[in-house]
Formats: sequence, structure tokens, C-alpha cells
Amino acid sequence: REKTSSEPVRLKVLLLPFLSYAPFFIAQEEGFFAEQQLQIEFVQMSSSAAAIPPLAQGDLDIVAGTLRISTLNAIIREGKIKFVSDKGHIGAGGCTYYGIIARQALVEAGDLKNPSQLKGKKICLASGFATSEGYFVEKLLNRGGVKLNEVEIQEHIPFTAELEAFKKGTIDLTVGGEPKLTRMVESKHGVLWMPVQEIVPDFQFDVIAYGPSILQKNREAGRRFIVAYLKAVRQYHQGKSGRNLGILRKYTNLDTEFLKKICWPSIRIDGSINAKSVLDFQDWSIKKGLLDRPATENQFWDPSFIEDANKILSSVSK
Amino acid sequence: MNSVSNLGLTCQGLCKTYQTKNGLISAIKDVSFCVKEHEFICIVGPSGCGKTTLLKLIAGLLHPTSGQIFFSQDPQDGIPRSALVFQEHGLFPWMTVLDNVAFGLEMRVKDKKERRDLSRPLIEKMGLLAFTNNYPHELSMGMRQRVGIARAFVSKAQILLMDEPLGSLDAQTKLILQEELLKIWKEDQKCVVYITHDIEEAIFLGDRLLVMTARPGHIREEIVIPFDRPRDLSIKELTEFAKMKGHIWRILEEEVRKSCG
Amino acid sequence: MNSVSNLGLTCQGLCKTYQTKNGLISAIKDVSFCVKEHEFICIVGPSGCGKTTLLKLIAGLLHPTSGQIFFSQDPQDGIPRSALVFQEHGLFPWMTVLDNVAFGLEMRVKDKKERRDLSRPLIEKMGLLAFTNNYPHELSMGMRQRVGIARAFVSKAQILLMDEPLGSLDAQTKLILQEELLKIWKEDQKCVVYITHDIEEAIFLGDRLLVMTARPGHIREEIVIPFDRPRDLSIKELTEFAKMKGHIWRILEEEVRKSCG
Amino acid sequence: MDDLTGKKQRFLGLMREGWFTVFIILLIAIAWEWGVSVGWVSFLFFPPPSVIISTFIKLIANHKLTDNTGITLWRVFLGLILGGIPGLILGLILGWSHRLYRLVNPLIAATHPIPKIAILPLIMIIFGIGESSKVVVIALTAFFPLLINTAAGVQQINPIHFEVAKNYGANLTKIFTRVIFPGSLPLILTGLRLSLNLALLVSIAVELVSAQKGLGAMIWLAWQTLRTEELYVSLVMTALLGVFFNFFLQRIAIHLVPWKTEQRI
Amino acid sequence: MDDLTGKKQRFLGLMREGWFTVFIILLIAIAWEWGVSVGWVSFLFFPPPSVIISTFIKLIANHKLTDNTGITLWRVFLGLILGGIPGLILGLILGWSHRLYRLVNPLIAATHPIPKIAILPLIMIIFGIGESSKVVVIALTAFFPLLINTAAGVQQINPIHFEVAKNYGANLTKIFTRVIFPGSLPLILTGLRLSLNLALLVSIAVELVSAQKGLGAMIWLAWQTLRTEELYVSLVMTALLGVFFNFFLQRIAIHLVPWKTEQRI
Ligand SMILES: Nc1ncnc2c1ncn2[C@@H]1O[C@H](COP(=O)(O)OP(=O)(O)OP(=O)(O)O)[C@@H](O)[C@H]1O
Ligand SMILES: Nc1ncnc2c1ncn2[C@@H]1O[C@H](COP(=O)(O)OP(=O)(O)OP(=O)(O)O)[C@@H](O)[C@H]1O
Ligand SMILES: [Mg+2]
Ligand SMILES: [Mg+2]
Repeated sequence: REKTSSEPVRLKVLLLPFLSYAPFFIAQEEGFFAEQQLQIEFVQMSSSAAAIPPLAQGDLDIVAGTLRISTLNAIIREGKIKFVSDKGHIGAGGCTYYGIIARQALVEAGDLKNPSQLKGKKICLASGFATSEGYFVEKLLNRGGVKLNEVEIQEHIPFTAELEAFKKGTIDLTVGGEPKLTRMVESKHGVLWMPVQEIVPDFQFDVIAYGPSILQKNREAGRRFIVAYLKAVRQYHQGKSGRNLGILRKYTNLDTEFLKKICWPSIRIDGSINAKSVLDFQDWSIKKGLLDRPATENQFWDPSFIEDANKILSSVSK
Repeated sequence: MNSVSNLGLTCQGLCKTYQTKNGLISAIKDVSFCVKEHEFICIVGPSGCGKTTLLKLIAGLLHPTSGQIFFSQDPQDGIPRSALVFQEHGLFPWMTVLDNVAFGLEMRVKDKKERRDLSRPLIEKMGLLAFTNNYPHELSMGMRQRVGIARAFVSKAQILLMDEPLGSLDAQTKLILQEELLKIWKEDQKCVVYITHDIEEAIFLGDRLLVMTARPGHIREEIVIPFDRPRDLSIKELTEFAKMKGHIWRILEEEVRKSCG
Repeated sequence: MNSVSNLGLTCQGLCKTYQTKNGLISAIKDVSFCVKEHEFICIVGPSGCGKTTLLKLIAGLLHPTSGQIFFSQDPQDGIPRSALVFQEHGLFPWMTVLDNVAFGLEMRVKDKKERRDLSRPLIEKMGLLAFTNNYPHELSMGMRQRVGIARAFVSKAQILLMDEPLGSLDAQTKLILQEELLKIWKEDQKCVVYITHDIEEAIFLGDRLLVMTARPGHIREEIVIPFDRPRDLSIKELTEFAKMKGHIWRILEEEVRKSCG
Repeated sequence: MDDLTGKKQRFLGLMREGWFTVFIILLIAIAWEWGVSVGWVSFLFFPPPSVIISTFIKLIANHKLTDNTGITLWRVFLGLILGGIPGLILGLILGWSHRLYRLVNPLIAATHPIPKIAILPLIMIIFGIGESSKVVVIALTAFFPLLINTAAGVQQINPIHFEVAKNYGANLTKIFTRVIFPGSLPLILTGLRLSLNLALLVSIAVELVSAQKGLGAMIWLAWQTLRTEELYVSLVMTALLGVFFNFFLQRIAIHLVPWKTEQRI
Repeated sequence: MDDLTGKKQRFLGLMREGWFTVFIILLIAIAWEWGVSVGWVSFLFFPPPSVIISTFIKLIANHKLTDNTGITLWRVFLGLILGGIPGLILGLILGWSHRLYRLVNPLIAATHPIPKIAILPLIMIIFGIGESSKVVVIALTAFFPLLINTAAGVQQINPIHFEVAKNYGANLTKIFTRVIFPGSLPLILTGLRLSLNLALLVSIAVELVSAQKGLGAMIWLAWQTLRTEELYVSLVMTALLGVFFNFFLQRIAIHLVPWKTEQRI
């Protein structure tokens, strides 16, 4: 362990007040970052999409967020960004964090028993088609043998309008993670029709990405960050403990009761990612004309940080 | 009051006070006079004594601070009660000469073409035929003034209010237009209130002449002009004319001195 | 040319043509004349014959279509070469009377207070002391005209260009200001170009008189006025005066008839 | 202040000076191209003009750019009609009546700065998830500049024109059609310019967050996939639209305001 | 057109008619409250005024609202200074010189409609992810209305005023300070009104997508957590700021444009 330098390293990290950033909140609250001589400056943006350009530019050091085509393209074009850890994937067992939600009236009427009945339905992709949501839905349609042009896709609908549209029947199906999922179901207008793990099990939907400022200039800081992060993941794995609930409540502004109710995303305790699912998502993007050429696993995935961190953490726990 | 049939308009104790950041400006004070129907009244007075204010009050463009104005006739359909020839001309910069003149008919004649057709003869009389389709900013000051006169003439209003209408015109054009004015006045038997700085013009044109004091203006003297109509330029050679002129001159001199001292 | 020392300004073959959507308007055509230093020139002509255009050309506000203007003196530091009294007054609505007048000194006097102090006496002479801090829209037309005159007087420009400067003033105020003008002219020995419609005024004031033709205007006749200075109102009774007046009158009559016919 | 008049000269004048813009743009383009080739400028975020141009041509060829531009223009048009006309009419009325102005002004002041994009979800609840919500946002945006400039335009009309109209017995309709409207026309056109540009801007901003078609949606996709060259193509298209709008308004001004030689909006 | 003049009367006049706004707002509030209680209006998306007011008070008490408002106001102020002053100066110059206007106008027309929010990531690459990028966007937005209205304001100055100034030998400085600036002041104030409101609007829009603090950030968080009452509190605050700005500008106008009795921006 190196605790030689007395000056803490300052890192600029994207932080959104979302459930999936739980380990970040924990590491901050429990002092894991400080322990690693890191002083984290959290930067907030409307979504992780907006953070990719500053990450590639070196204005942001670390961006954790959804697996995005823009990140892959930045990697392909400039190679200055790498994924370094898991931050959430579609866990095989347990609760459903991400799911396909259907209009209740439709399900009750028995119009939606299997994917082949999706033909002609109106599907809402709140984040847009050129995201993992599009990937999920197309896989789902493939399963039912329905072509993309046989359904009606609506993009970029805010949650409130979605709810209203469900009520009015102008939308039949939508894709969503927590807390939208629970809210939809609680509204009685939507039901969880199919968990995403049934479509793309083990899909790597969230990653931590490092930019050139760490990869090229300060790998040591990156290593320490992952140590603190994985330590927080271990605490996160204790589940909905009072302490964890308290921290999440503080950062997400959600009620404790609600936090207890909803599903928390799965994060691998060793930080490893499912690179195969990334490659598959990448293939889909290329097929859809959203990406020009593929990146190899070596290009986007740098396992050295979690490997080092796991060594350090296991030596400590012993 | 309204029913005294041979009175065109009656002003009673008119006062007008303007409010400015530098305090109140009393423009006219206790102005009372009446104009008979078909009468031609001239008003003279020192600069800034409230002549324009008085005319705007009669035209209904300003509200008197106190006092009242009565008209013997209700305005007829479409014909404006009074037509004011403004000292600043008041032409619409966005209309051509033709349309500016035709505006005098806007209320009375529905058809645009007809309005224009009725306006053209007057434009010709004003010597502006070549400028029919020009905009006011392309005219000389005297030409603009003539457009304003044409607009008032074409409207056939019951009361013609003229505020130094011939001030920017050369002596000859002035004569021609004076004649035109007298003709129109005689034909339609309107009443005319005519402000001028030219004492000779006032005596030559008017039935009666009101001399105003310095600001705050009120009527200092009322002079009936005894010359028969139609008048001729030769009356200017009469001793009575010269005496009258001298008399008015002296009153005004006194008033001007008052306002400057 | 520039060096002929006793010539204040020389106009040579001046032409001015305006472009409008209705085609070209030839305002003046081949106007040539010279003004000696310290000379008082009056210009008369039918309405719309191009007098204002001529004055603006001399002031350098318009460029002649052809022809040239020469000045004997280069403008002195800070003192404008010419000060034009505009027919439309041209007061700045956003300045008080005092600041409008003081604008005439803007270039010469750096200090604002001094500019104002120098302006006040002229405002008083114009009989506008009570309106020193009022804005132009709060003045009567005649008062605005006087502010414009004060601004020109205060500037001490070498050439005074006056475009019907006393047109909206009553006869008495006119007299007072004429005297003032003559005094300033004699003191500073400027040259003055004075446009008026009042033939008597022209003869009374000028050393020489130019009579313009109808549009496109050019100089039809040049009349030297023989009366000695200082002149007295009594010269108006002289037969020579009457003869001169009659002569000019007839020329103008002809020209006006030409432009109307 | 030159003496040039006549439509033709003014039109030619407009064109003649276009070279300056072209020159500036060429200069920037050359510096940019060079900067990228030397490596001083990031290729990822500032792809060189040559790449942008070839992408532009490609996107024209496959109709993507033209289709999306058409959709955006249609939204701008609808928004301008729905927001601009009420803005114009209300502006004329408020400019004319001091009392009404004082009454309504606080309401305008209160609603003007509210960011319409922020309440887009609410608008979608009321107007549905379809086209109308977007058009409502554009209309609300185009409404204000036209309203405020029109009112200012009416207020700067010389009071004597109202006096003349009143003196000749003009009724309300005549006052509006003969004095208020033509008198404020120069400023209405300035307001229209602001509204039009803002409508285009907001159109794209709305598409950015809520549409699948249109220039804004193209920009969104460009960011989503980090194909910055497509972003620049959309921006260039927007700029071209701006230039076109402006040119169009200039031409309108020359026809509608013939009494002002110098009118250039 | 009433004859009222004098600062006092005009000031009182401004106030007197405020009741109308209050009345309208009260009316809407009562209908709304009732609508929610009867269940016609969704409580989730349209929480009743009573809830909004109590939230308002709560957020004032814990300084959240005041702090965020302060931050937004500071950004508006900086943006207005950085964008407004160049806009004003350029507007004066372009209004004065036809040639320059023709040269620069296409560039303005091309850049005006580009949605600054869409290029925020690019601006962030150039100006960093900190405060300056946000201020740049606000400044770019505030720039245009002031520029365009100022230029229009200069163009509507009666040419005779330029002639007078020229005749008295005024140099360029004098022409700008004595004619061009005061002559266009009424329209500059109109432009300032548009710029100020737009700056506030865009400030919030920028915060919505990229800030942790400020009214826009509050709105974003309110949407994320679906606390619509907090959304409405932010909107009410924005509206209040708008009314305040407007009132402030009116007062300025009364002092700066004393020669126009009717000036109400
Ligand atoms: N800006 C302009 N554009 C087009 N034509 C003009 C313009 N100014 C003047 N004119 C024309 O030039 C001619 C002369 O005008 P100018 O103002 O010089 O006459 P003037 O002698 O001063 O007349 P007045 O005694 O009536 O003031 C007129 O026919 C007028 O229509
Ligand atoms: N809008 C106004 N606001 C304030 N004061 C005004 C206004 N209009 C006129 N006055 C003042 O009222 C007085 C009379 O003005 P008015 O225009 O009636 O005079 P006038 O007799 O027409 O003078 P002139 O012969 O010079 O045109 C003047 O002292 C003037 O300052
Ligand atoms: Mg008057
Ligand atoms: Mg003239």
C-alpha cells in the first residue's frame, strides 16, 4: 500500500443522483476515497452522455454511466478512454432492475401474451433508440419474429408524459429501470411484462470509464479510486441496510420507504465486466449504422485497475 | 347652448395647463369666444401664446383643464366635425401624397379608388400632380404643407381649423391658396378658424379677428373686419386697412414685450 | 479659386438630382453664384424649387450630383464652418432647450458647464428663459424655431445658413430677431445665406438677393440691394423699395405659374 | 448615410457584401483544416471542414438532411403562425392602450422568462406526446419578441399621427390599419426577425430533447454516437437557414417599408 | 393617450394596475385548488397552490430556494454583462454604418439561430466544464436581441439629427454619445428587456442540463425525483424574477428616457 504522498489527489468525477451510483455515495460517505488520499470533486450533468466529450478531453477524469455508442465511438476514433470496472449489469437472479413495461389494459385483455403479438404496437423508448434500450427492444422483437418497421417507435418521452400516454393508450410498451419501473407499476397503468434479464441476461449496461487524464498521466490515482470503489461495492452488497439506505436517501432524494421497495442494480463484487455483451451491443450498433467499425476488447477494457484493487482488498481483508 | 342655431361653436372659459417635469405650464387661460356658422375667424398672437393649444382643444385632441366647448351641429355621418391643418403638417410617412390626401375621405368614402379619384383634383390644385406617388420625406416643406391643406379641404369637414397653413409658402402660392380657401369656404359655408402670424393675411381673409395675449393666452381684443367680400388685393391700400394693421401691430408689440421682459 | 480672398464661398454649376422609386427628381440645376466674405445674401424662390437642397449642399450635408463648392477659409479649430438653421428645426428630442442650444458649442468648448453658461444669454434673448430645462416636445413651433436659431448663433460659425428661420414667428418677434441677427452679423462679420418667402424681409436684410426659378431651380436673377446700413423700417416706404418688391414679385409670379401649370 | 435608393440598388448592395461572410468563413475553414492536420485541434470534436463537407453531401444525397430540415422548417412555420400572430395582434393592442399595457404587462413579464423546455413534460401531459407539444413550445417562444417589439413599435409612433387620425374621425379599425400597423411595421419586422430566429433555435432545442425527426434529432443522434461531423452538418444547415431567413426578411422589408430608404430591419 | 406626466404619476400608475395580475393569479389558483380537490386535476403533476406555497415557504426557510436563486441571478448578471455590452456596442455601430451592417449581417444571421444548448458540449471543451461555459451560453443568448434591437433603434433615428450633428462639426465620439446612443435608447431598453428575460430563461435551461446549483438544477432534480411541487416553486420564483426585472427596467426607463412621456419600454 502506498500512503506516501501527503497531498491528496484531486479527481473530477461525474456524479448523478441516481440509484446506480450507490457505491460512489457510499465511498464518499464512509471516507473510502479520503482513505485513498483522493479528494473527489463531483460534477453533475443532466446525463452521462454529456460527460463523454469532457472525459475524452481530459476535463473530467472519471465518468461512470450507461454503456453508450458515443463512448465506443470515442474509443474507436481516439482510443483515449477505457472501461475499467462494472457499475451495474442485468443480474440473472433476484429482483428486476430493468424491465419491459406494458400497458395494463392491454395485458389484461390478453393482447400481449408473447413477443409475436408486438406487431403493430406502440413502443416508447424514453432514452431514444440509439441506446441500449433500442438494443433490448430489437432483441425482444427478434424473439417474436417481428420486424422493427412493424412496430411504432416513440422516442424521448418524459416519464410524466409516458404515464399520461399509458392512461390514454397512446403507448403500449416502454422500457425502464428503477425507479421508473416501480412508479409505473404503482400507477396501475403499467405492468412489468418482461424483465430485461430474460432478453439479454448479464448485459453490461453500466460501466466506469477512465479518460486520458488518468490513463496517460495518473494511473496511480485511478488504481486508488477503484480500491475505494470496490470497497464501497462490498458494503453495497450488504444490501438494504440502515446505513446504506441512509446514504442513498441523502444522495438520491428518494424516500426510505420507496428505496426499500425498489430493486437495486447488481454490481459484481470484483468489478469485472461482461465484455462479450459489450461486443454484442457494439455489433448491433454497427448493424444499425450507428457505429462505423468495432473496437476490440483490448481497446475498450482495461482490467489492470480492478486486478490491482482486488489484490489490495483481499490482502486487507485477510 | 347647443341649440343656438347661428353659432358654429362656442368656447367658454377654456383653460389648458400642461404638466411637465419642470412644473405646470399654463398655455391658455379663460378663453371664451364664439364662432358663428359660416364665419371666418382669424387668430393672431405672440409665439407660444397657446394658439395651437386652442385649436387642438377645439378639434377634441386635447381635453381642457377647465371650460367647455359647444358645437351647434352634431357631426354628420362620415364627415369629420373638424379638419385641422397641423402646423407640423402631420403627414403619414408611410403613405404617398395621394393616400395622405385620400385619408381625409377615409371615413366618408368606402371605395379606395373613389377616394383617390376625389383626391387627385385637389392635388393638382396644390401643384403637386408630379408628386402624387411620392412619399412625404421626398417633398419640400412647402409641398408637405400643401398636402396637409389638400387633406383638410378634401374632407369637407364642417369646421376648418388651420394652424398657420401657408407659413412655409412663397407669397404667390400663398395667394393662390388663399383664393382656393375662400372659394371652398364660400361654396360649403363652413366655419373657419385660421391662425396666422401675418396680420395682413388675417385682415384680408377674416370676418373677425381675435388678438391673443402672451402666455397664458386669452383673447385680448376682438376686431370685426368691415371690408366687403369678395375682397380684392387693393384693399391693402386703404387707410382703414393700414389703421387696423397698425392697431393690431401695437397690441401685439405690447404683448410680445410682456412675454420677453 | 480657393485663394480669392474676398470670396466667402463659391458655388459652381451645382446640380442635385434625387433618386426615388418614382424616378429621378431634379431639384436644382446649374446653380452658380458666389458670396463674398461678410456678405448677407437672401434667396427667394417658389416653394419646392430647391432652396433647402442648395443650403444643404453648401453645409456639406448632401453631395452635389455635379458641380462644386469652394470655401475661401478652412474651418477653424472647433468652430463649425457653417451653421444651418433647419426649416424643420432639427432639435434633439432627448435634450433640453439648454442642451440643444449648447450643442452649438459642443465642438469648441470642452467644459459642459461653460457651454451651458455661454448658451443661457442667447436663450434669454430668444425669450425662452422660462423653458431652459424643457424638452422640445413641450414647446410651441415658434419656440422650437427660436431654439434652433439660438443654437446657430451660439456656434459662431463662419457661414450662417438660414432656411426660413423666422417663418413661424409673429411679426414682432420676427423684428426683434432680425435685429439680433444683424447685430451678430455685424459683430462677427460672418457671411449669411438667408432663405425666406417674405420679399420685404429679403430686401430689408440682404446685401444681395438671388431669385430662383421653379424646379429644377437655378438662379434667375441677382439683385443688388442699394440701401445703406443700418437700415430702418422706414425704407419700406421708399418707392425704390416698392419698385424692387414689385419686380421680384412679378418674377416669382411667373415662376410659380410655370410650376403649377 | 448614402443616397442610394431604388429597390435594385439596395438588393445589389445586399448581395455585393456577401463576399465578406464567405471570406471570413473560408479563412476559418482553412485555419481549421490546417489545425486538425497538424494535430492542434481534436479531430474527434472538431473534424476538419473537408470531412464536414463530404458528410454534408452524403447526407443530402441520402435525403436525411433534407428530410429532417423540412420537418424542422414545418415546425418553425407552425410555431411562428401560432405564436407570432397572437404576439403581433396583442403587441399592437398593448402598444396602443396604456391601460391595457399596464394591466397585462406583469403577466407577460412573469411568463416570458419561464423556460419552456423545462415545462415540456407538463406541456406534453396537456397536449399529448405528439407534434402539438413541440409546436406549442415553439409558438410560446416566438410569441414574446414579436409582442414586445410590436408594442415598442407602436409606442414610438409620433403622437401627431394619432391626432391626425382622430381629427379625421378615424374609428378603431382605421386607426389600427392606417396608423398603428404601418407605423410600427419597421419594428414589427425587427421583432419578426428575432421571433423567427428564436423559433428555429427552439425548434432544434425541442427536437433535441423530444423528437425523432428534425435537425435537433439529428444533432441528438450525432451526440449520442459522437459522430461530430454530423453535428456540424446540422449546425451548418441551421446557419444556412438563418442566412436565408434573414435575406427573406430583408426582401420583405424592402417591399413593405418603401417609405424608409434605410430600412434594413 | 392621456396627458399624465411626472415620474410620480407614472410610478403610481404602474403599481395601481398590479391588482389585475394578482386577481388573475388568484382566480387561477382557486380554480386549480378546487380542480385538484375534486380530482379533475392530477395531484402528481399539478399539485394544488396550497402545497406549492407551503413548499415555497419551506424552501425559503432552509435557504435552498434563496441560495439557488442567487446563483442563477449571478449567472444572469455575468451573462448579461458579457453578452449585452458587446451586443449594445456592436448594435450602435451596425445601426450607424450601412456598409458594416451589410458586411456583418450575414454572419449574425448565421449564428443567431444556432441553439447554444446543442453545442454546450463543444463550448465545454473550449471553456471547460466549469462556470465559464454556462456564462458563455447565457452571454451568447443575451447578445442577439440587444444587438438587433439597438441596430434597429439607431436606424429609426430621424436622419435630420445626424445632419444637425454633422453640420455642427460633431466628430464620431460626439455623434455616438449625443445622437446615436440617446436616440436609440428607447429601443435599447426594449432590447435589454428581451435580453434580460432570455438570459434568465437560458440560464435556467443551461442549469437544467449541466449544473448542480441554481433554479434550473432545482427544476431538474424536481423532475428526477418527481417532486412536482418543487418544480412549481422554481417556476414561481422565475416568474417573480421576471416581474421584478420588468419593474426594474420600467423604473430605469422613466429615468433614462425623460423626453418620452409615453415610454414604457
Ligand atoms: N430626400 C428627398 N428625396 C427626394 N426628393 C427630394 C428630397 N428632398 C427634396 N426633394 C425634392 O427636391 C425638390 C426641392 O426640394 P427643396 O426642399 O430643396 O425645396 P425648397 O425650395 O426648400 O422648398 P420649400 O420652400 O417648400 O421648403 C422638391 O421637388 C422635392 O420634392
Ligand atoms: N405637449 C406640451 N407639453 C408641455 N407644454 C406644452 C405642450 N404643448 C405646448 N406647450 C406649451 O404651451 C404653450 C403654448 O403652446 P402652443 O403650441 O399652443 O403655442 P402657439 O401659440 O401655437 O405658438 P406658435 O405660434 O409658436 O406655434 C407654450 O408655452 C408651450 O411651451
Ligand atoms: Mg402653434
Ligand atoms: Mg425648404
